[in-house]
Amino acid sequence: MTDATLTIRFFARLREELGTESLQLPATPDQTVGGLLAELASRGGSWAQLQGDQPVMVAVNQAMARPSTPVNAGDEVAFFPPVTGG
Amino acid sequence: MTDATLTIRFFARLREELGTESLQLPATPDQTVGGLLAELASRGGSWAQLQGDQPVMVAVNQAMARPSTPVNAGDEVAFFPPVTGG
Amino acid sequence: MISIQTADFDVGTEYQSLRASGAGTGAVVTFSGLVRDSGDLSGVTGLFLEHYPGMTEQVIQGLIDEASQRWHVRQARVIHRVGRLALSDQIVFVGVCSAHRGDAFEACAFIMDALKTTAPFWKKEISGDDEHWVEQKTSDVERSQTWG
Amino acid sequence: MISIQTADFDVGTEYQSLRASGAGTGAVVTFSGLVRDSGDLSGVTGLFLEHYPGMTEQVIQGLIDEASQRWHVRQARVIHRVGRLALSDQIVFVGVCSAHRGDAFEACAFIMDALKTTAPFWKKEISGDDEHWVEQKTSDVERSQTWG
Repeated sequence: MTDATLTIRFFARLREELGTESLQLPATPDQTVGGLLAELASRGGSWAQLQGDQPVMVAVNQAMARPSTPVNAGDEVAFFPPVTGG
Repeated sequence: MTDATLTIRFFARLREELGTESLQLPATPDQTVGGLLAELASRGGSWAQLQGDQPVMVAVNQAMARPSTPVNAGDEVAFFPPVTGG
Repeated sequence: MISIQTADFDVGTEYQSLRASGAGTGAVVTFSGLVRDSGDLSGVTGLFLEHYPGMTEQVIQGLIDEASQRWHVRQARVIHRVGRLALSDQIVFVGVCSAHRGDAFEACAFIMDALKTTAPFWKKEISGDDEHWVEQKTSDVERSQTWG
Repeated sequence: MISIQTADFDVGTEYQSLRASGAGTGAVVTFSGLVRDSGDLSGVTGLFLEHYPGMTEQVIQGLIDEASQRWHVRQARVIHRVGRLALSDQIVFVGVCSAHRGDAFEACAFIMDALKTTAPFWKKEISGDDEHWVEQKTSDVERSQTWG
């Protein structure tokens, strides 16, 4: 059996404002990036910004993803602001 | 009185094929780049190429010039093939 | 080759390594990005750079692969620093060598432009006691889109 | 600064000098041109480069001035070697620093493209006992014309 959890990671401004670098969540059937975002945003407080005005980028297993991207047990899902390197 | 001659210079393939790096010519009134080219080409032999098929570039006093550019006593006139540096 | 590192790098050494890529190399183009005194804040005294280890390297490798399909690229090198940087410090290096200068210029500019909008790095500007996460610039997004 | 010289140059040193142009510099782009093994001839073993002293420097200064009017250029450096060069030798260096990468890339590429079609240098390819004055390339003229 594979790992039945998801690893959620946050970077940069989101990491600081949520006070969270990573967390483990139980995987549920038919989950998507959009569903996961809504679930986390419903925690309220600074978590609400995940569905706020500022854009949030998502990567699943280190590849850029969309709200419709499926999320499966064992996946690593990362949320972060638009990138600003270079 | 200024120098009553012109200094003519040749570069690269022209210098080699004419066997001439530079020469002095008497300045004449109302001379132009085009007139000077015709005069030199009329020497025949390899000089004829100055009015041949291959393009010849001209600079007067180190600035690019055209056939109509006037040539005056004391001027430095250079003839050369299209440039190929870099 | 791709390096994400806290350590500084030496452009002369990187250039010599690109230059040594063989007798078919006619052009080497390098880009270096430095910490500038005015960004979103004025009087910037330093930066803090964070990245997503693993994903960053994959994204940059994808950009090098794409550049190598679009242009003649003999060798490409990307170095990006992370952590705390001071004013005028080197942040990023992109070097490309090719037979021809057009390919080297375009591949180098493409990798750099695309890195700025797709590689997971985040920059915090520090100005005295003030800290500020840099916002992505519309001009960077537009510039990246011109590559099609 | 412009140098026409028989001596070789060190790209690392030139880069450091551009980098030292002040805290407003955010981008340094360098181009280096090398003697490639195949030009008009194949199996090129060397080059001979001739120039028109005096005029060459004036033309290149004009290109730097034009680039500085069209883009934000904090400093520009051009080195071009003349005389006899061997395979893989460095021929030319163009380095530009600016606040922004777009300006540095474009000014550097413009100076190099325009140099190739307007600066009075002539190149003779050497391949064993064979010698051949290089013809100006239509692609270079077209590339130069794209700058308008």
